[in-house]
Amino acid sequence: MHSLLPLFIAIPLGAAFLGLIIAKLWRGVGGLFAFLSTLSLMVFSFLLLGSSPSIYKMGGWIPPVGINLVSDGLSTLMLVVINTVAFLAIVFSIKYMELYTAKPKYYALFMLMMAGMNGVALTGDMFNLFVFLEIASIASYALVAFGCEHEELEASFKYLILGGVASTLVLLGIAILYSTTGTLNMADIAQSLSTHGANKASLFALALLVMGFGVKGALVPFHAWLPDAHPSAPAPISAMLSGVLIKVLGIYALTRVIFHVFGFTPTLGAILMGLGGLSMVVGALLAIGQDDLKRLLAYSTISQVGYIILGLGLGTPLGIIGGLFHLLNHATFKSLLFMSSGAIEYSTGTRRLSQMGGLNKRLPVTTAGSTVGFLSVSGIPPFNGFFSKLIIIVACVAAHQYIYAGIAAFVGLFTLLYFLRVQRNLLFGDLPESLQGIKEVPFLMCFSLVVLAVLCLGLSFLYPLMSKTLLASARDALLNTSAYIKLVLGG
Amino acid sequence: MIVYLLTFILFVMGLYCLVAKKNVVKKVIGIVIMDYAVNLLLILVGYRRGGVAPILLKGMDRAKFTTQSVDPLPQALVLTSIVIGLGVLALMVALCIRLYEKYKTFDMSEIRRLRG
Amino acid sequence: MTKKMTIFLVTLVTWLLLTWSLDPEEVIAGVTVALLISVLFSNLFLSQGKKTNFAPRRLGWFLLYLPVFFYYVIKANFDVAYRVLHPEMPINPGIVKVKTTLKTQTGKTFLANSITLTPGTLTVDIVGDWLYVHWINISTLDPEEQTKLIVTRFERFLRRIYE
Amino acid sequence: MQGMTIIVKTVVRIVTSFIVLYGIYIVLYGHLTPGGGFPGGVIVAAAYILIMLAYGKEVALRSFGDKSASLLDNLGAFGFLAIALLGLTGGYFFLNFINHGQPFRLVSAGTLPLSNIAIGVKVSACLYAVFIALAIFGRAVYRAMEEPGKEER
Repeated sequence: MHSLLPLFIAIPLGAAFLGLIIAKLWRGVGGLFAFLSTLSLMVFSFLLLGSSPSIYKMGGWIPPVGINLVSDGLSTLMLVVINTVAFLAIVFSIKYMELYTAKPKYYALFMLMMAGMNGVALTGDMFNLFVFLEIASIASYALVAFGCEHEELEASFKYLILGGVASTLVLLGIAILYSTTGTLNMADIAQSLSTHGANKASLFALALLVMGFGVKGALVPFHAWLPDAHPSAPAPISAMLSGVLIKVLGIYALTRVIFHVFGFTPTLGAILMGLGGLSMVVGALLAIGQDDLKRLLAYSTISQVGYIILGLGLGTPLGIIGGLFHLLNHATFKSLLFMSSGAIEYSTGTRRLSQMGGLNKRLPVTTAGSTVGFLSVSGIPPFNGFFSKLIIIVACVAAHQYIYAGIAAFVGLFTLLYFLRVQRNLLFGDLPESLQGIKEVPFLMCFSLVVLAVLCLGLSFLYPLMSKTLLASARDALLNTSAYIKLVLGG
Repeated sequence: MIVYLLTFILFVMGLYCLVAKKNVVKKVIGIVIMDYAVNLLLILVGYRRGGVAPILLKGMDRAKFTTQSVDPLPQALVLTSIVIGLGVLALMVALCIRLYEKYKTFDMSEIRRLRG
Repeated sequence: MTKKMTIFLVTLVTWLLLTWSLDPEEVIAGVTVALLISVLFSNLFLSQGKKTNFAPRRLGWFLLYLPVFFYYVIKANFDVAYRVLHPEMPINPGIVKVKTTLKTQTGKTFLANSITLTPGTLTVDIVGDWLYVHWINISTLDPEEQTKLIVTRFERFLRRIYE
Repeated sequence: MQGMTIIVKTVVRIVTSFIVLYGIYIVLYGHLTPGGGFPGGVIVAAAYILIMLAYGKEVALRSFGDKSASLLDNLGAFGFLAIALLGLTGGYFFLNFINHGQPFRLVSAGTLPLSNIAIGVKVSACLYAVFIALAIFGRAVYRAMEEPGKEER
């Protein structure tokens, strides 16, 4: 299986560049290339499921010297999430992007972002992590500004400034880590830190890395860019940014660094839980007053990311399972919500809640999809959001963190409150005069929505299966640092 | 030690420029200053007093070379980081131009359509 | 075609000087690069050369020009140093307009650069046949005398080299 | 008359080919001496930017347009990826699969010179394309500066 690993980086890069070259002759080729490559990547990521952790040595160099790609349980989970959502987003954007010009460039940027994210999920080298982080970030800055209107440019500039600072902080942290340990390989750093103990410089580096990845992952003190950037992008990109990008660049990188490089300690767990609790509360409070549908969803993302961080910060096996399951669920339902908001925008031309109403008569598939998403995100029983939130709350109680359990339950209730408001404005009531002539969105867009909606329902029934395979291997990978070191350095 | 402190002062100067200035171009300059401060730190990490350049030329003693040369890895990293910084800079400048085109100003306090 | 040959030879010689080796691999690389450059830049390089650009007679004049030029530069250096060190600073700066009889662009450029490289005088602009020169000590107000002092001493050589 | 004065134009005309030569030299000798694809590519791009500054947009775009710049940009990137992928024939991504040859010779170090050439093409075309893009967008800014307050917010 390990020979597949470089393809996760090579295929999207090749599709990006080759697509741009051939698009000069035949304009429609970008979408085709993107479709084929994301499809193949999704298949490959499912092939990786269940295979044992493996390591790929780039160019045949042995790990502490060369760059290596590592696929353990956590990476596999991230790859599955990234590539599935990306495939559905590409299917969605084939029709949706007809609202925009310069489609080949859109697909090329999308593929570059994919390459960056897959690289972040796979790499075992600190500096390589930074490089892939920057590839994904730069592509996402450009994609946020893709519409080239006032709001998009402003949002992209804010995102760019904060993202640039975050990248600088990450690079500074990596520089300090290199100066203290003399190596860039994650496993090698972990080994060096565990034998010599963490000194003040490496703690400073850890603080810098937490800040940097915190900005990328929009944890609350560092969240200011997200509610501007995510709504401004085209809808499939919003789905990718909210559903996948902040998880890979923020949460995944943070957990990888904390669990595998520095080693998890209760203090770090407390910091993570504090950040998570703050994100949950602030995101939910800010979401309630929004009139713009996508902006509301963006604030909800902040709040839901808080749940994931809270679960991971608990450090107990159950908490980690809950956090990872919520990560998976959030990727499905938030992508579903952003895509259905895009579909609504495609049909109605607006995203103001106050200008909508009664859409369920005209847009049955879209509204059904968004309803499933709303129910899922607010934690209504048969849907997947309920189970992951429940697991996190139970894990909080089991770890004697009653305050956080209370916060999580309260925020879940709050989420239900603001999504009920959205639902009332969106679906029921009278259809405004201006929206009388709207039609259901094209088939390809409906396809993505339906698949994601089915996933939302299906993941909750698949949970017993997944908790033993996918999530369990990711949890074991996180908790067992020495196995990771042994895998990379070969004992 | 003092050189490390100086790079940190440079970094903080860039951060100050980023936070305190309202002009978007000055903010861009602030980010670039921060970037270069970090690059400088990376180069200093690999520095060795009295070391030789890490280039193997004809007729050099390999054992002596490995003990004397400065660490070449940070230099490669800095080159990569400079390239990435160049890409970000080009994107930022293009965005500044586009922002000016739309808003007719470089003042960040007037570029405020998104709020809430 | 002549232009292409000229640029090819010049770049090849530069390449050989740069690498300082006659290893066959490097010579082949040099020939390839020189071919590439001669194809790409032949329209740009030596755009006005109707006659052969590197005739031996011209090279000879160029070699003769160099010591003359350096003589004037050194002389002007002492002159400027004298003016700077003199307690009264006997300077009379200003911009004068002088006419050149050179016709080719390369000739005009070299004239302007020679004037600029000579301390005390500095070419500000060229408009048509007129050069605007900043001069540290305007000794005469007669335009013909000015032209003779600044331009003609170089022009004699440059005309033979470039025209 | 477009562009700058005769002095600048003539000097650029003479110097450009040597700048390009030096850039290519740095690219080709990247595995033997300091340098490589990125610095050499920047030098080559600088030569073209020099032409554009001295002679104006039209002359430079006629010899090397934005379309061909972006095409070369993508080709360079794709070439680099292809070299990395060809390593898979030897079993590893990025494997140096060509015979390494004698050290200190021009044809040595396997795929490194090829990668350097690909990066050089990519960087030079990309930087030039960035410059073109900024120069053309810059026009819009000048126009906006000339008529302030036309579009009220």
